[in-house]
Amino acid sequence: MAGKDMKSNRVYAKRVNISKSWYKFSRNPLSVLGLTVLIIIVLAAILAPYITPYPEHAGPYTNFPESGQPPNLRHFFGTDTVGRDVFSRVIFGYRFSLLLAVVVISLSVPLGIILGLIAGYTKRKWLEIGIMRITDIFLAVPPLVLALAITAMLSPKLLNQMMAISLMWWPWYCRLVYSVTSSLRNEYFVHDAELTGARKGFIMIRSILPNCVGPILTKITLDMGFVIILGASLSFIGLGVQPPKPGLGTMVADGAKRLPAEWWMTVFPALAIVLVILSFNLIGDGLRDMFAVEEI
Amino acid sequence: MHTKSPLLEIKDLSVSFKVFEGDLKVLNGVNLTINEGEKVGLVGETGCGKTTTIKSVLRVLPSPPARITGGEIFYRGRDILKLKKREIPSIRRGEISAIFQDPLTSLNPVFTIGYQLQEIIKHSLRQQGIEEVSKKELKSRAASLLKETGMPDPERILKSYPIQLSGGMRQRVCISEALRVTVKLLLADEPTTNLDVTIQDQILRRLDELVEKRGTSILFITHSLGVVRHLTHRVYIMYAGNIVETAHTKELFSNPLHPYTRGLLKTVPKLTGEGVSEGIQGRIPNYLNPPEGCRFHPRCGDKMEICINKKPPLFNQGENQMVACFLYGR
Amino acid sequence: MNRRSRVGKVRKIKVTVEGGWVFHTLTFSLYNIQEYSMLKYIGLRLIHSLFVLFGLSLLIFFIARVMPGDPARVALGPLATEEQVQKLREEIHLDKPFPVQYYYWLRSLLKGDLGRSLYTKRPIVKDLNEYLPATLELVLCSFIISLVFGQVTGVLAGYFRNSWFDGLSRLVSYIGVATPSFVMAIFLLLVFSHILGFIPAVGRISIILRPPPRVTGFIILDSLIAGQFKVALNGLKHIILPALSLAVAHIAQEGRVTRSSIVDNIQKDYVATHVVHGVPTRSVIFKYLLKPSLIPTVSIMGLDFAFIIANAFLVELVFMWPGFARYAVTVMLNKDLNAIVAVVLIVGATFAIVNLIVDIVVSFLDPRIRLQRRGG
Amino acid sequence: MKKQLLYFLVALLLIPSAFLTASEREEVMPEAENVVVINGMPVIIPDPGQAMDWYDTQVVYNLYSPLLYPTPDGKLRPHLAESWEAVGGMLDHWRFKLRRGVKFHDGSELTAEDVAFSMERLMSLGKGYSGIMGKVTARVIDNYTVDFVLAKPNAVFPATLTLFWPLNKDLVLENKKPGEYGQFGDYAQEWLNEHDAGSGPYMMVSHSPGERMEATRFKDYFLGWEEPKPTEAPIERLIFIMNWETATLMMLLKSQQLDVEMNGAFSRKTLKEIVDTPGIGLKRIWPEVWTVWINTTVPPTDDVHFRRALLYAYDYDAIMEQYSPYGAKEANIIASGLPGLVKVPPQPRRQNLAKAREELAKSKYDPDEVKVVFHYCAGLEAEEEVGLQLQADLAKLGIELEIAGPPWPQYSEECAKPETTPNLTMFMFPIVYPSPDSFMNFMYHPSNIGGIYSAHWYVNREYGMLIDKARETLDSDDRLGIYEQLQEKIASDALALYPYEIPMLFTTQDYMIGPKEVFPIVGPTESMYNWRIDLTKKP
Repeated sequence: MAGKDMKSNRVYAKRVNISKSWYKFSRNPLSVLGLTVLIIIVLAAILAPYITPYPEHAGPYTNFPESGQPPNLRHFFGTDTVGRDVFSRVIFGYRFSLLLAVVVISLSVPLGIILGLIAGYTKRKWLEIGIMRITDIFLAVPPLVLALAITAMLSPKLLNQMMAISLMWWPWYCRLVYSVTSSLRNEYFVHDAELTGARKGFIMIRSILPNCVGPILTKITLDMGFVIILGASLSFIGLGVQPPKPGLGTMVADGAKRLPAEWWMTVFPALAIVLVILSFNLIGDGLRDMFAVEEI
Repeated sequence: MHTKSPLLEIKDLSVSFKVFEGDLKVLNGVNLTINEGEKVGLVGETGCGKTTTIKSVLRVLPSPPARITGGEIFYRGRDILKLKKREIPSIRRGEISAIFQDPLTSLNPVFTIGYQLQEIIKHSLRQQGIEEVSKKELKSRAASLLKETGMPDPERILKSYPIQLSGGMRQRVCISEALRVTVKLLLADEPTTNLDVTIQDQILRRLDELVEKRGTSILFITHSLGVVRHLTHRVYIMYAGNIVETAHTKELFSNPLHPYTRGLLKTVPKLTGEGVSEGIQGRIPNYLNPPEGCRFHPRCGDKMEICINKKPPLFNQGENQMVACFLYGR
Repeated sequence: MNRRSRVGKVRKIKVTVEGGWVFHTLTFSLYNIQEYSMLKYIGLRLIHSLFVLFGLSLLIFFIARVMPGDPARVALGPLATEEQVQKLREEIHLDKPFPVQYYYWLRSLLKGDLGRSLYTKRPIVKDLNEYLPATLELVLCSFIISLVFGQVTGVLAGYFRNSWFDGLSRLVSYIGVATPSFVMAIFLLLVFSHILGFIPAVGRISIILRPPPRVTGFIILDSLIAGQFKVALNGLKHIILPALSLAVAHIAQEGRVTRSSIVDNIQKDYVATHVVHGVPTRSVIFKYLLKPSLIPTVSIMGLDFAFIIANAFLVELVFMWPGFARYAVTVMLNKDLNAIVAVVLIVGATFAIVNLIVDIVVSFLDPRIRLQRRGG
Repeated sequence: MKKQLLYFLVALLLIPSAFLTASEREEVMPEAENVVVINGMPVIIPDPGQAMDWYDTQVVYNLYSPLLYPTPDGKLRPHLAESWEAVGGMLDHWRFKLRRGVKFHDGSELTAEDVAFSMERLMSLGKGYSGIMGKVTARVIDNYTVDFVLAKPNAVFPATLTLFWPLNKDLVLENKKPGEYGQFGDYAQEWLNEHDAGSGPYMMVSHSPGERMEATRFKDYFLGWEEPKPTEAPIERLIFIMNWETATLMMLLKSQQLDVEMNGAFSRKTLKEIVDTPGIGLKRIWPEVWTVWINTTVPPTDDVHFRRALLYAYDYDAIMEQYSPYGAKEANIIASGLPGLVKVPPQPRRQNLAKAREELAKSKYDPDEVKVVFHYCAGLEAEEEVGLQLQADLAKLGIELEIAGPPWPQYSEECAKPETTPNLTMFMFPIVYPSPDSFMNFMYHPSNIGGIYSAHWYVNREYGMLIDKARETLDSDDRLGIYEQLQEKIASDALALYPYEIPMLFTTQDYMIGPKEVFPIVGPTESMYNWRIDLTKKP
């Protein structure tokens, strides 16, 4: 411990060495499995129109004579109550889930980081207090509850769902970055940079931000899973992707009406949700090993 | 001054740690004897296997990854390594005790000093057949123990948490814990390394007094030759899992034989925790693939051909001195 | 230090990833517990919570206000005439500007009145009184389940680390964490109720049983008080599946945190000290090891509790649990403005109180937090 | 030691699972014989002054008695009132003679005082079905005679009184709370949520809204309980539960924990499962007209030719065939079971693509350039099916149909304004009171346009005049004539697509006998007075 402290007070974040990082990551075979599964899922979702057996089933389509078929060779996951192929719909469902996760993360993370850096770095107390008190308000209730309230008050659409969840998500990052920033605020390397006359933005981005990269990346990976859960939960209530577009949560809710006789309508979409979240979590574990995220 | 009957006898103890890359052969046939009432020092660089040795004696080696691959440890004629699990606590409660290196971490942070101390006293008393002890009795015993170690205001200390005490005070608590009853053998693992020098001195004196008073044998583990010189009768020098030399303290300091010991003595009194800086070149070897033969040979100024291939046994040199070096025998 | 103290100090930031779960243990508190007497500390925290809840109500009110839609029309249904709708609009001040609406709401709140629900057409206080106990019963039950099972598996997995049990618990934890509670609910329902037919699927007690007279609102407790053991047992059976589906993820989570904390602590010198000084193994594990290991587990409990409440929103729907969470979802879907504000505030208040309790409990468990001198 | 501990703790973990194996069945044995469990909707408001949804009406028909009762063929018969007349032939002044000896649940007798008070209460509250009746003033003539004076002449007024259930005045006033209605306080609105003040065949025992309502048989019900056959028994105890999860309901039905299910929103698959399951079956109750409103104010459906093209393009038989085993048949502008129904020729009832193309050619829109939006209520699969079918059919004309199913609150709100109402919106309409007016007035009268009952937004003064004229016509045959004329006009304006009409389907256990009478309107059929239990079949 003593030696580590003595070495320097400079940036702790190491330069990212890709092959070394990969080595650390790949030491956990489960993480590699998770990454593989995720890559397959993402590719399948992107290429859905080309690889699913019945791409037209992802939209409005009926074929009553074919409805309610148990899983078979033509329909791997069976068909639903109006005769649509559940497998094709699950793959298309991934599209909406992943899209949701990506949009939410790419909206909320930059916002959270910027506000967190500002709040942590600024010398204006009112700004710091203001930003942090606002995050308090958003963090005062579980994200699902507030997202549910907001989506319900807006009309139920994927877009609104994205907005509501993003609104719930930035405070986590804001607080994370804020706490790192404010703890580094008075470190020597920050003072050094200030003395050399670097601009504030430069200091925040070049000196402080690299220290947050590890936890942020790990958190993003795991949050992807969380956001997908949240999205599925909302669409389970009927506040997500609107039918006849396939949302995984909606499919679970619709299929649940036909339990237990036609179990495949529920079980496969449900397993699909579990699978994608599981793979994100496994990757998150690998990233943790990679960045060795410990107490900051 | 002290009887010659051995209290603890370690014979050819070998311990290895299994890690992902292979086996770390940390102890490589350690031989060590402590007689009743004797004060013995065990000196070596950081990482040479001192702590592993006493952990083996106490049977607290984390296993896995550690594995005892050979040897015996006789305590009053019984092999500790062959004891059944349920027989061990009786030895721990009344026979052998220990003080660890870091007083900061060896006290449980979430219980009061009094609670921890009293529970330990209670179990040790039970071992001696004293079943029911009143709380008051326990408390006064604890307080008097603390007082013995020179602690001011023991009543208050008993109610405190470790975090509220300074390092020196904590180490006094550790000593109280270790000497709660009259034990036969005390293993003290660098008890003062993390304290500042003035306090080190106070505590060592106090510890010495207590041990003398009780007639307890003590094994001092340290990397400080200064401490050894003042407090022990006999010294073992350890290098990379081997005992390289043993002698009466005075003889050792006047006539060091092993090249390592000689190098070690040259560094006195500037010894720090950062390895041997002046006397000996190089670092302690990698335990994964330790050098064949004498483990010291890569750093040795006097190395011979035989040293590379053959592990030297302990050669008797005079009455009380033994050395593991081919310079002194074949 | 001085600069920060006005703003609040980040006591501990920890982003731990364990068994696929990220713990946002961003225990941020405005006030350092060691700076104040306990009473003063509680007081300050409560005031802070009040401020947050005030902001929250403003936020919800604002969002509800800028959203399109006419709650009065939704409430009265399709057969209502325009006059009926207009009358209701005036009654609930929907025709007034936002600040005036908020003022009216705040004024009646100070009188302990949360307004009327447009959906149930009753005072919201009455609704809450009716539905809240059912949810609390469920949440507490699953909280206890997750606590007990999480601790036991965590301690076992930590103590027997790298054994088959540890591997099994890791596997279960991955799956538990990756399964949303509503999916878990459906799976449990499918297996235990539909396929095996073991456990009743819906409601708090069987349909034809009459609920016991209300004392606490917790059916199991109430029926025990009334001496109706059959009803109590029936209630217990009904609560198992929903409570379990809420608990599984948290069993997994708490199990992993406890495990890693045990593994952390078991290598600490003080454990060896206890062992070497002859303290029996049982005491070492269940006293000296467990107490410090509990600290991280307890400190994530507030968040756990919040997540259980949030997940109850879906699980109650699946199991038709006539509780607060199902009520909350229904009023949200029905744009019942007053009720939405009320349910969000109730969740926020519960969360704040639970967090406060957790912080106090942690400070008692961990003298390092309680006794550390400032600036250390 | 270590191993033992491990095994012990693992065993400890497994103990709770012993719970899972205990059987449910023995515990559910009824405490009293003849319990009927009925499924309803989330929150029931069992107050005649506030009841509005059909779920409320179903419950109210059990707890209260209406002034007049419908007949199975859609006419009126005496109930609390023995006879009624328009005073001096004036359609705005009606006199009702009350039946003597009718007892409320507390044993007191129903008088004109109670009836008049109940009407005043309904009017003052301005909730529930008050809108249907218009402005009414009540006057007590003597103990058993009451006069109602209307603001506008209304020949249909007696029919709307099937939705008027007198309350016990003394009981209501005893239980009022302070409120905005002066001396009447809150008119006991709160109290009546959890109690009843009625004279119906059942008395409320307990009600926790959103959860459960329980009622027991009222032995002094004024129509009397006929001596049951030895193998039959009247229903002693009613328990209404609120649950709408299909899978759960099916499980409750199959395990005989649920005797009557009258929520009725099952999908075709589930219906088939019910028919195939021994021990339970379907009962056909009041008819519902499945209606797809066409918004006439937004493009492209503001063009009558375009609308007609839609009507000709839809393949009526495709879905109707699927439902014909359950009683589906061709739908009309008003529900069957009402007098005065005409099968109007202009309304298309078969797919005719040639005609559809012809109409499309006449319209001002190019099919390639327009998009039609279809909304249905989330979760109603049968409605979605219609949309999907229509989508496939319109595709043949090159018209794109967009389908979405928003949840009910959003859906009904969309329909509150013409510009937010989608081109096509789908609903099911039952008959509320036994008169064609039940369909006409709320769907086509210019003063009522808007909302789900008239999401076509078509304002036609002539419709209004005809509806008013019918209301002013005393002679019922003349009145029906006017309605027939009206239906023809409506059909030619192509305001709605009617996929089919299907009776409301209740799922019942085979040991339920009933309903003795099937009424075309919502409510009376569900009065459990109308049902019995077959003791030979009940296990």
